[in-house]
Amino acid sequence: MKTIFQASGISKHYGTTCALRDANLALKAGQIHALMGENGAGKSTFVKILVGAVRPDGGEIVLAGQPVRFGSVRDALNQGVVPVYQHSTLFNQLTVLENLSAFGLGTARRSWAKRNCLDRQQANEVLRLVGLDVSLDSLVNELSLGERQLLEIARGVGRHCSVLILDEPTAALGAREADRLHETLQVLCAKGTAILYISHKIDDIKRMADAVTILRDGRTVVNAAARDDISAAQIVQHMLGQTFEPQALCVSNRGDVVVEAKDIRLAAGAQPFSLCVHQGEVLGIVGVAGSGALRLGEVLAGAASGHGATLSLSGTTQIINDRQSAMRAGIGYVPSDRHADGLFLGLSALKNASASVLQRFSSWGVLRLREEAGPFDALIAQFNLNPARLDLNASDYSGGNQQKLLFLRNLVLPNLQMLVVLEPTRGVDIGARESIHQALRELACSGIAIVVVSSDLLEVNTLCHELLVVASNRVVGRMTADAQTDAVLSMMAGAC
Amino acid sequence: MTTFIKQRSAIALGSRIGVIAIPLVVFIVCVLFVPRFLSVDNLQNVLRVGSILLIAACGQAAILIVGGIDFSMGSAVALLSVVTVILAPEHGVALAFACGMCVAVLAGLCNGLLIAYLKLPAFLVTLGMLMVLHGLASLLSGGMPLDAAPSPSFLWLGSGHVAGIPVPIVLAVLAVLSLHFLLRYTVAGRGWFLVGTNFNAAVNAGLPARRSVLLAYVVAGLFCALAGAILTSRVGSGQPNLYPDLAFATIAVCAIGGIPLNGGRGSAVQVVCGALIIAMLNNAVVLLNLTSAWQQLLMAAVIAAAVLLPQLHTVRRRYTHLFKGNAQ
Amino acid sequence: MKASTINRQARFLVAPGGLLLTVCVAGALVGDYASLGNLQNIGSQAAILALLALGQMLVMLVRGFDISVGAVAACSSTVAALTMDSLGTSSLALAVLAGLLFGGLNGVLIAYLRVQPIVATLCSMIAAQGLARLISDDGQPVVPVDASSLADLAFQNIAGIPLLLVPALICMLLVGLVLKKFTLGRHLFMVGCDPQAASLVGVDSRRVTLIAYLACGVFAGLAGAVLFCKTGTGLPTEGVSWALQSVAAAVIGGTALQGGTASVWPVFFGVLLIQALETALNIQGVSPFIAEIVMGLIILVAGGLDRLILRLFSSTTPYGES
Amino acid sequence: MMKTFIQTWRAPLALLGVAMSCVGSVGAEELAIGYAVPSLSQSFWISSSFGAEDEASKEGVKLIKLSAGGDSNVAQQISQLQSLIQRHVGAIVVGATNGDAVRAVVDQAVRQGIPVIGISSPPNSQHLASIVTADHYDMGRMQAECLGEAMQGQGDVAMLAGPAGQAWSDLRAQGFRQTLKDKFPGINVVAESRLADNRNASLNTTEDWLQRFANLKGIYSATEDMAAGAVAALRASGHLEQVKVSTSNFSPTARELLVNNEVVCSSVQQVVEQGRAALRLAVAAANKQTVEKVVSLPALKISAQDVATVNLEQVMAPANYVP
Repeated sequence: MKTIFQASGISKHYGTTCALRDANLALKAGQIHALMGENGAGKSTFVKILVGAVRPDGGEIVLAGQPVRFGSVRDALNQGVVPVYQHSTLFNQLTVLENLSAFGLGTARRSWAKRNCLDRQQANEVLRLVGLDVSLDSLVNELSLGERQLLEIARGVGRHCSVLILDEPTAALGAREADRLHETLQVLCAKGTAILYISHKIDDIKRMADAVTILRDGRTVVNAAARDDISAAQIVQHMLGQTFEPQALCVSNRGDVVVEAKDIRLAAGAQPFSLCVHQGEVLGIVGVAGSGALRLGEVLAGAASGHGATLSLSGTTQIINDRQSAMRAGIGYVPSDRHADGLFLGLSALKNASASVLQRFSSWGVLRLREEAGPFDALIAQFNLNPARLDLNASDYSGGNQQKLLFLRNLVLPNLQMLVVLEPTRGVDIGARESIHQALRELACSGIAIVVVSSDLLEVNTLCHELLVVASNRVVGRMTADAQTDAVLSMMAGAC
Repeated sequence: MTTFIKQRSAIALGSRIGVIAIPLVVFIVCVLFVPRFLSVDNLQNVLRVGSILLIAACGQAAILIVGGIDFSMGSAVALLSVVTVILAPEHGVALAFACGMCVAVLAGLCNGLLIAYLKLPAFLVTLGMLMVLHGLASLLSGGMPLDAAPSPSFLWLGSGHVAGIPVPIVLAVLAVLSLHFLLRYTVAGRGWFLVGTNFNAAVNAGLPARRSVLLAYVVAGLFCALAGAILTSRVGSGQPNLYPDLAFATIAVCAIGGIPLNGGRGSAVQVVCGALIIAMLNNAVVLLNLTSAWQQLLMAAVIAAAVLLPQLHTVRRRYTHLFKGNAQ
Repeated sequence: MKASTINRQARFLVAPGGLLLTVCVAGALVGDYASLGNLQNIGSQAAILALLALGQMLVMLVRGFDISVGAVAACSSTVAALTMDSLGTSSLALAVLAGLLFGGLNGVLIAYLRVQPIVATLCSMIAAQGLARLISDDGQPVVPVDASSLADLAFQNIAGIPLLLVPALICMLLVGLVLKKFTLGRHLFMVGCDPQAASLVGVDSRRVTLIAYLACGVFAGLAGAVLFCKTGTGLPTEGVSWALQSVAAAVIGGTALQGGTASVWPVFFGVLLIQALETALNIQGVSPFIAEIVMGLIILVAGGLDRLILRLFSSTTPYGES
Repeated sequence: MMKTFIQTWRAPLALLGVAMSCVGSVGAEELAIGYAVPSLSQSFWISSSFGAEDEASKEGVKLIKLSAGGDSNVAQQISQLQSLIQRHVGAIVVGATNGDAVRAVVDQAVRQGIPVIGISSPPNSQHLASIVTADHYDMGRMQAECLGEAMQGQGDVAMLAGPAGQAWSDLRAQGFRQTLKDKFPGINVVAESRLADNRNASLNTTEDWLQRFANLKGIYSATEDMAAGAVAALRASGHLEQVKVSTSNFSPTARELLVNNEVVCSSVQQVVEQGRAALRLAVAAANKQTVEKVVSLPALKISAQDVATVNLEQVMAPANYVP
């Protein structure tokens, strides 16, 4: 196999920060190549450079023996480098067909729109390839999240290309879809496409990647190691620059019922059910995207309507129907999409962290600014927040540290009784993931109820005392944490 | 990382100085090139005219920070003036002004309710309100300017003095101080920043986001009422066309001061700077005796310059590759 | 699926429905309101607003706005009138060119220099007003020596369609075709839905935004030319309220303020609705003050309908999460 | 069955009935006169529309009043005229926003057999049935004369000339400038503002002028509202004695200013009388009678002494009139 896409010595500065110093990568035709690294290691910048969305300051890219300079994504696309992005880049008001053809439309030279679209037969074929069963004429905002992710992948897969770059493609996929994706990628490989696969999931990588490249601190520390030459532990070590050992699960000291939720319907007309959360327990909720698992978390946090659900604190008859009353009752909440629903990106970290407890340092509506930072000093150290200060903009922190800010916000709630965390470590690097998990365990030990909703089964398994499996907008199973992974998986998949 | 932080705070400091620097430059240019600009009387004129704009702009700023916009201010002050002048002879000046100001606050409340609780787009609500309130003012006044009996008490707000300082300037200083206090030191002001930055996040953080939006419009109504009362007293009349483009003027003030229109950022200092620039400019073009055409062209150029200058460095960075590319 | 389809259609039905209602009610109250002649009349009256609203729709499609359209139209009409005597009919092309220049100014400020649309177009509005005053005698209407033939022509009908409306109709056909069939149209929708995503699939978002503003400027210039034909005069101080009216028409016609949703014909119906209502109020002799209040309420309600429909159907959207 | 039908549809049926009867009432041919003016927010047009409306009720014709909503809304006025043509009114009275711009549509009306009467600022058309006018040029001239005398022929004058592009303001300003030039060569016009067209803007502009022009002795104002703004500025800065103000139009505001000696004079049209005359002409023309080509009502110069003696009924609508 020959190297068809090679990037060497890539560097990129933003202001005085150095995102990439010396990044190297060599893709071979017909090979799946994994790119790994912690958040902040420069992965996303590197990917943006490879697909032409960002210009590098130095280094060179060679495609099929020819040095190239991509001025824009359009240039890259025209030369056969096709991206599948991590964040949704679909167009809600356009049809599935038009979205499938988005690359063709985007780079079009022909002015007649139809000429730049796939023909319907081709389009259906591509959809079948990734296992997506929707009409070509439906609008994207009629699709579920999982379907959207598949469509996003189909768009990349369906375009003939020499290099396919997938950024966290399985984040919103269930196990079955993920398997299917892997099969599809094998097919493409067989046709000679070089595939760059970016993922956090080590077992994913171990299962399917032919070679692994690891970035740390803007440098390539492992360059194209063959899969069998490197162990999972080694991968983690290279990513972190150190080793870590997973913490043992905290012993359950389940106490009284904290929150009682009755008549929850996850969709209008769905079957209602009830749920109790106890002091000191970590309750995990799993389900594939679109199953209603996230919705259940939102309902428990008071952030979404449960179609007639009543949520009450134990011992009181107080009905909680929005976030405001939920927060007053001591229910903390970390939403799944931290940029859209959690953070105030333009404001300082301190303002982000103190948003829920303005009352705590104010009297008669007047803030005592000197007291604002007080409660956070200890927590910053405990959480290993980096940079360890709160006067920077929230947007200046890496993903993991942004997630930590959201935890800080909830931990200072004066009467925290229950913390609902959706996707606690999505897009978060391993170091941050560990400190977040540790903090959740300690919280549970101190008697606070924790609800964790995650699509990452491994995470839920290491963290939770009890598991709820949600599929098709209802709870299909309830089991203790040591349950067989396979059983859970089949339950997640079986009902949907 | 540390150098990065240092540079960041340097930029922050730079932009903070920049905010004050632009009006200073305008002031110096005016002093140098505009005849008779630098006299106590004239500067008092500048400030008096600027103070009305400034007070109304304080309201607009609060709304912009919370992520909204208000086009209806011009009509609100018009309705206020008409109501005040109609009520003054029978119910006394104080009560008349109180009622008039209530009307303006009510208009703000209406805007706020429709926007925050019925989730209507601010742009359309305030646009519709602009027409409705103007129609009401015309209906009440019969379309014509109504004259107030020129009692000293009626004119005090607009042309009186407190300790030798014109009342509008005193009130403007108070308004700016209270806006500064609101934005920096109160839960309500903090709420505006949070809601304006990210409405969803504010809801999820358990903040009363809707109420926060409503409050911003009511507070803006208050500022607008104060500006309208001064204006009414100053012209001694109630008119449907009292200050038709007040809303645009205040938006321009905020834009020149550097307050972005997509919410979450802004400060009282920026409002002051924007208002001062516009007030000085308005005064200078008259003193220079420019024709109305050149007055407008100059105004457009200054707005553009004020908006573009602060982001010059980012623009240059964004397009350096063009020049680099050519060189290679 | 159905809910969203209804949602998609319903917002575009507001304007035609409102128009039908207005014509029926006014037709019942006023003698020959619903006659062909009066409908032609309404069409001819709507000619300028239709062009402006069309441009406004395009920039709103890419998440913008243009409050300079009225001033640009006035400035263009002045340009046309000034050059009429020396250039003849080609002065109309010059009017369009003037519009193009202002559209380009807006587009560059907004797309490439990242100035917010309201501020940028406020700026060019003031500049256009100033320029119009500058080239005319400080705002005096410009009367060319011979424009009477043009003005007489302006009130004719061809094939039952008012001549004044013809440019607007042609432009609407063109824009409709571009939005439906051309790659550029897809690009406009993509940028409107999500500008960043559009860049990431290879669309040059800034160029597309610039094109939208250029088109808006061209239509404003054309509106100026129509104004000149209609009045035979260059009117430098005209059009103060047109920008707001055009926004209202576009929104009533189902254009979403948050971008990404627009359709040509509903916008045209929105224009006709505003014009029909105004004509009805005029003919009935309703007090102009009350007429103003009614128009204000209509704009309020139009914004409300937009939201109401969204709310009615959003609770039943099929995907539970997000 | 029928009963339920009627019960369900009772309300709509009733409405329909009302609507039909309305149609019926319109159908009974009543002479309608269109009356289109630039703005019903100015005392001038309000007074004139009072005259027209009062006369219309005497004559028993229906008056359709239309306001373009501002001096610069030419296209709006053209649209309104189109509507009037479409409605086949008997005759149209037009106070033009711009005489040249509305010419085409006015010719259109005449071609359709609707006589058009110009009032005060008439359309610039050859085919008008009649013109009722006061001479705006003359009003400017009168201001120049009395202001010039008040200034004793010396000093600087600034002009609040009113909105640009309107026939009335342009003519008044022209008359003023020309007369000053001819009769008072010692007086200089040092500044002219066309942006300051309301009271607040006039007030601000006058304040600035007082700073700029030390030798300012007089201010011309196109309307009484602008004069009120100028006077407020003068009063506040104590310049009332030094700077004389002249104005045009008559209204409660103007009367107050005159009585207090704050303006030296106001040149006034017999506005109400114009409205009446225009309506009489319109009715006559609608009935195919021949009418006078030009009815010119002389402008009056009112100063403080005259206020008591002027027949206000001819120049101003009563205070309680709402158009």
